Amino acid sequence: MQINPFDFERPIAELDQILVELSRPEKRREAEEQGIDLEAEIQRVEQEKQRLMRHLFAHLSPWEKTQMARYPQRPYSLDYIRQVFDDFMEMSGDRLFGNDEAVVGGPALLEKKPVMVIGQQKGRDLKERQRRNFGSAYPEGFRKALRLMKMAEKFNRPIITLVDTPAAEAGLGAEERGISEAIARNLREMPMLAVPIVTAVIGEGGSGGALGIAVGDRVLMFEHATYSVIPPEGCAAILWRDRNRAAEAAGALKLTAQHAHCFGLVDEVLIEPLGGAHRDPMAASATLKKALTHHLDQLREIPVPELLEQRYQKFRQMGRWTERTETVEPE
Amino acid sequence: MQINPFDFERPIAELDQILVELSRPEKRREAEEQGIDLEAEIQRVEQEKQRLMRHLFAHLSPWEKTQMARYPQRPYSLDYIRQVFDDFMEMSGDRLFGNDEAVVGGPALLEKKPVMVIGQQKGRDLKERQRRNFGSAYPEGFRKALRLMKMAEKFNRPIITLVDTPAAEAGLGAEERGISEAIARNLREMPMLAVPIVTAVIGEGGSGGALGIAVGDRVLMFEHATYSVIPPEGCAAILWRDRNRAAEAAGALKLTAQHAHCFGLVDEVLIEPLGGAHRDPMAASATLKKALTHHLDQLREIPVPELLEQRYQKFRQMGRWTERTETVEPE
Amino acid sequence: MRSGWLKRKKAEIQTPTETPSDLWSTCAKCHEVVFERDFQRNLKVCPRCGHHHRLTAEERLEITVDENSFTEINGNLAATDPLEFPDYAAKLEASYRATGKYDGMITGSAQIEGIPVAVGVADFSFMGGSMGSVSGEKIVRLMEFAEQQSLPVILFTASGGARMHEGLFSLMQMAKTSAAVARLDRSRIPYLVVLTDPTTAGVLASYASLGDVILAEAGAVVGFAGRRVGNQELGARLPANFQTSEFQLEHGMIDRIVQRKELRPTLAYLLRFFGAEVEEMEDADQSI
Amino acid sequence: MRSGWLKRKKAEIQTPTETPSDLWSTCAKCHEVVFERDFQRNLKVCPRCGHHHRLTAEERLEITVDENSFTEINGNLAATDPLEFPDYAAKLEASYRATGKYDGMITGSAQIEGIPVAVGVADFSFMGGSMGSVSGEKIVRLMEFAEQQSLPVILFTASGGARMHEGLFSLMQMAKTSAAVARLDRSRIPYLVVLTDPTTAGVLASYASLGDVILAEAGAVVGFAGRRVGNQELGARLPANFQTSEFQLEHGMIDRIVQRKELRPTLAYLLRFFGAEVEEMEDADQSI
Ligand SMILES: [Zn+2]
Ligand SMILES: [Zn+2]
Repeated sequence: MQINPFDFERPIAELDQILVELSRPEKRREAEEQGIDLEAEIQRVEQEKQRLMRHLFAHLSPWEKTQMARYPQRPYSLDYIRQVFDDFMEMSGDRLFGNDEAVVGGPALLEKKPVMVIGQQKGRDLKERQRRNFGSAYPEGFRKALRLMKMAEKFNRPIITLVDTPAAEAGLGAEERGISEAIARNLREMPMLAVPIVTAVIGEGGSGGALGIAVGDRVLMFEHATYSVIPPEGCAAILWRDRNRAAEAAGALKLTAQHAHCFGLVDEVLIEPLGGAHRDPMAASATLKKALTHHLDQLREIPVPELLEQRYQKFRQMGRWTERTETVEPE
Repeated sequence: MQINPFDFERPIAELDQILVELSRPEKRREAEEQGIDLEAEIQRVEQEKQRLMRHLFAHLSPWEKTQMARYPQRPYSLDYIRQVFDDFMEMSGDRLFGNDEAVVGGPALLEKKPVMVIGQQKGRDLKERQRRNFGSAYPEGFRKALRLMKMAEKFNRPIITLVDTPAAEAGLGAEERGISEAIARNLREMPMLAVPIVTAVIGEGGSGGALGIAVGDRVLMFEHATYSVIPPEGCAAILWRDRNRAAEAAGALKLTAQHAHCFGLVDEVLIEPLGGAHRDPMAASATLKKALTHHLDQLREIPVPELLEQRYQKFRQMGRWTERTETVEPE
Repeated sequence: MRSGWLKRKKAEIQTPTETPSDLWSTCAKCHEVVFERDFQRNLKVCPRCGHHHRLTAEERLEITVDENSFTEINGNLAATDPLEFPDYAAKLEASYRATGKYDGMITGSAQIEGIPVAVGVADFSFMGGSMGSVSGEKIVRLMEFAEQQSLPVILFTASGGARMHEGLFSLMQMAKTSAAVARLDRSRIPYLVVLTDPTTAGVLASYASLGDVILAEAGAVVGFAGRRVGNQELGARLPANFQTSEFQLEHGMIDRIVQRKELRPTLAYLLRFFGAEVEEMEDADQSI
Repeated sequence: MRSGWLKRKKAEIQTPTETPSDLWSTCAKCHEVVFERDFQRNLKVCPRCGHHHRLTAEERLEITVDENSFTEINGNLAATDPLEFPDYAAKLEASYRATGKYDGMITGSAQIEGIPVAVGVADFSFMGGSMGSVSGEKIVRLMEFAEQQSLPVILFTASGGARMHEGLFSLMQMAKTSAAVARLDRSRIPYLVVLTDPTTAGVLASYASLGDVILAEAGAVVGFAGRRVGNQELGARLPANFQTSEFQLEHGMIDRIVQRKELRPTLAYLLRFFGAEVEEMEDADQSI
């Protein structure tokens, strides 16, 4: 896969370029003539590259993470579904209005055990992107997801949701068909579903659109994924009336997996292959598979009433507040 | 209210005309001059009219009943709701797509007891008829009805449904939004609602559109209402490729309240004021109120599991079949 | 029905009498002329245009359930004429003679890839698959049987709607069958529906729309009111695929459109997935 | 909040200081100049165009609940600055001083026409009614209190959305409050929502859309994304009433649009109707 480097990746790209140079036959001839140990040189540059990458990707800024999370060659839900699960059979429709292709879902096997998997799906090329509305679900997408979750509950199959959306669709059609109602209903129903739910934020966790399928017993998040109440551009526009200050806003919003984990809002950060999931989708899938299996195995052991109580309390305790003793009087 | 007579009412209209004649001042003068006992004459004609009406309306053909059921001045759901219930508060919307005005519903009091009342509503003038789609509900109408029924169940309030529809809407929009699904879902949900349900067919019981809100513990039917699997015109068109033979089809379909009662498909026939509900809506309302109260009082006494078992068995036993012992071989 | 049609049918397919009309079939849609043997091998799907031709209940069972696994129940239920509806009794008799069965809805127990199921198949050739008291009763009995035995239910639908010759009795079959689905639902018995050509009106507006999963054969007519009704009302505004499987998929009403040859493995997979007993599943082959 | 504002507020209304700006109000919509006294008597609804002006939480409680029946709970919860978000701490301090309260969501117990309720009122004047951790926590505590006490819950919503200054914490309030609604729902506690101007974004996409009955004040802005966002995207195609109570009614999302003066009797009627204890109800007067 051809990877187009981000700005912050330029030093890596430069080393890659040097490595290409060093591998050229003329270079080899030249080195032999001059008695230079080319292999050692290559090895040195490789090591330097590894060191640089480890450093770079361990210290990405929130805005760089945002770019990683949105990276167009990043694995999407269906890529993970193909790698992680067997025998996925896609189910369509909300039984009310339509079939929203920004959400995919259906029965599948995870390590031979039946599960219901549901994911938000962006498109790879322009045509697919339009068909899937860039991963922004309409009300029918959330309602399809809920239908499948209820189906899973009915037959006692655990639910896995994969989050990857810039935001819920917010245009006229979505408003007409009740995008708010659809998200709200999922938020009310998911806490009561009597089967384990594991959610993984694999790319963009875009506010209510993400949360609408993310009320899980466990919420996992890939290392370079983001999860935010508002896109940094929108935040910058509101705060400073300047969408170009998005990088600053991303920092202020602390939208990274590491922050979410520190805040106790996300249970586990899934380490990506060095340089990001898109550089080695198979490895990223293996990580996801291991984590999903691990958490599901744990959750299956919990009796349902306790599971629901834990799920409630998990979200119940989210938030930070204090108690003030003094009275405040208006000026 | 000005009543436009049907063909079969012409003899009554003629007697009405005579009565008008007899009441004219000139007639009175004339009678006094000629020593005729006008009062006795009027009384005689009145009695004749009553006798004729009793005879006529007791022997209406199925097609005449169809005309009565569709009569544009017949009381509609909201007329009965106003007369039978107190403090009706209309609720709107299916929380999914729209608010279908072919269905009205909301909390109300019946003899001071809280109930949920839901009715199919035709329009009185052209504008209202269009707004209410002539009483033909879209999917959103059935979904609104179900939402209100679930609300009633949640708060343990009995449900009363009033049926009056030519049919469910069947155009492109209805098909797109799942008219079949909407009716089917109601048919699956109503048998499980853990509160008493009383249904009254007040006018036209138009096939699936009627049944979609009519799975009641008691199904009542006004004397001149109809309830049919297909409109007689449609039946005639299919059977004889001639919509004009609708009267014949109405007879074949046995779509009257009396037949439905004989077949055990309807629990009680509500006697209408002489000449039809539209001649005395107050009296018809009083009849309905008494019947609804009576049946609800009975149903409230039944424990819920038994109520649901009885409701299931009621519909379970509908149908007529036989067992054949001989084997049939294809020719 | 009650006399070994499965074998008889198979024999017919394997050794057609060698007359021209037996040797060749013509596609009802594209009019391609196909070798009858190829047509049968392709499960009556046109090899050229993919049109799925209607199957009889026997043919459907043959290509769906494990060999010799089907046992019919309630096959001797037959209609009465409660309305004394014009010509109904005669039509029934003619249908009996033409089809060799007493009703278009054939129900029973069977196995699919070894999984026991309760199965019902509607035969459109029996009075247009119309739902009267017998169809309704047989469906309800099948569902009650399935609930007692904890068997998943599969229904293949095909219907022009309610059987008007039975008037309000036939309308009530919508309520009756849907109430039975409600009980299956409560008992968490898997209920799979396969919509086949054509599934319309009262059947679509009751049990056919209530499957946990709803599959549809490609190109099947699936709609509430007859397409002619729609056409008359709305004219040119109607989309080309109005009231087909594809239209219903687009509008969120069905889960998947399935090619006929994929139907058996698809059903088997879903049965395994939903099966209450199943805890571990083997990966199926890639045919799904 | 904690110091008798109800009485103070009333005193203000009854004896306005007689300066021109106190004597007159100008309608924010039609710009009609109205006697302040008439404006107050008309519950801040413009007598000319019917525009429902925003109310503070105190004003809302005053016109809704029985006199002196309101007892606030959790009024001392205040925000922290978990993200150390630019200027958030300063904004909070300014809001405390401007409004005399620690959060825009005021919750407590009260009575309406003698019926005990748990009630929450959002005050848009406190940081645009944005939902942060404190609003979420207060709503959940109110609902848990209501569940324990078997009190119906009434929420008056008004919000620009989530409070971005609290980042993901504020997003999670949507899940947290909706989970609390789920528990009310399970316990069959009536939950009534009144959407007031404006109710948008994260609040509309959580507890505001989950009432057993959803009422809305006439003309209120009610929508998911800000209207400006919509406008930019779609231009002239938007209907005139886009993202108003009226638009939402038309699209099936709310039960009734209520004039402000009808709100109290409407709520009282619904409370009586849903009230678990009620077996017989007296007819209300015809004002409903
Ligand atoms: Zn063909
Ligand atoms: Zn004004």
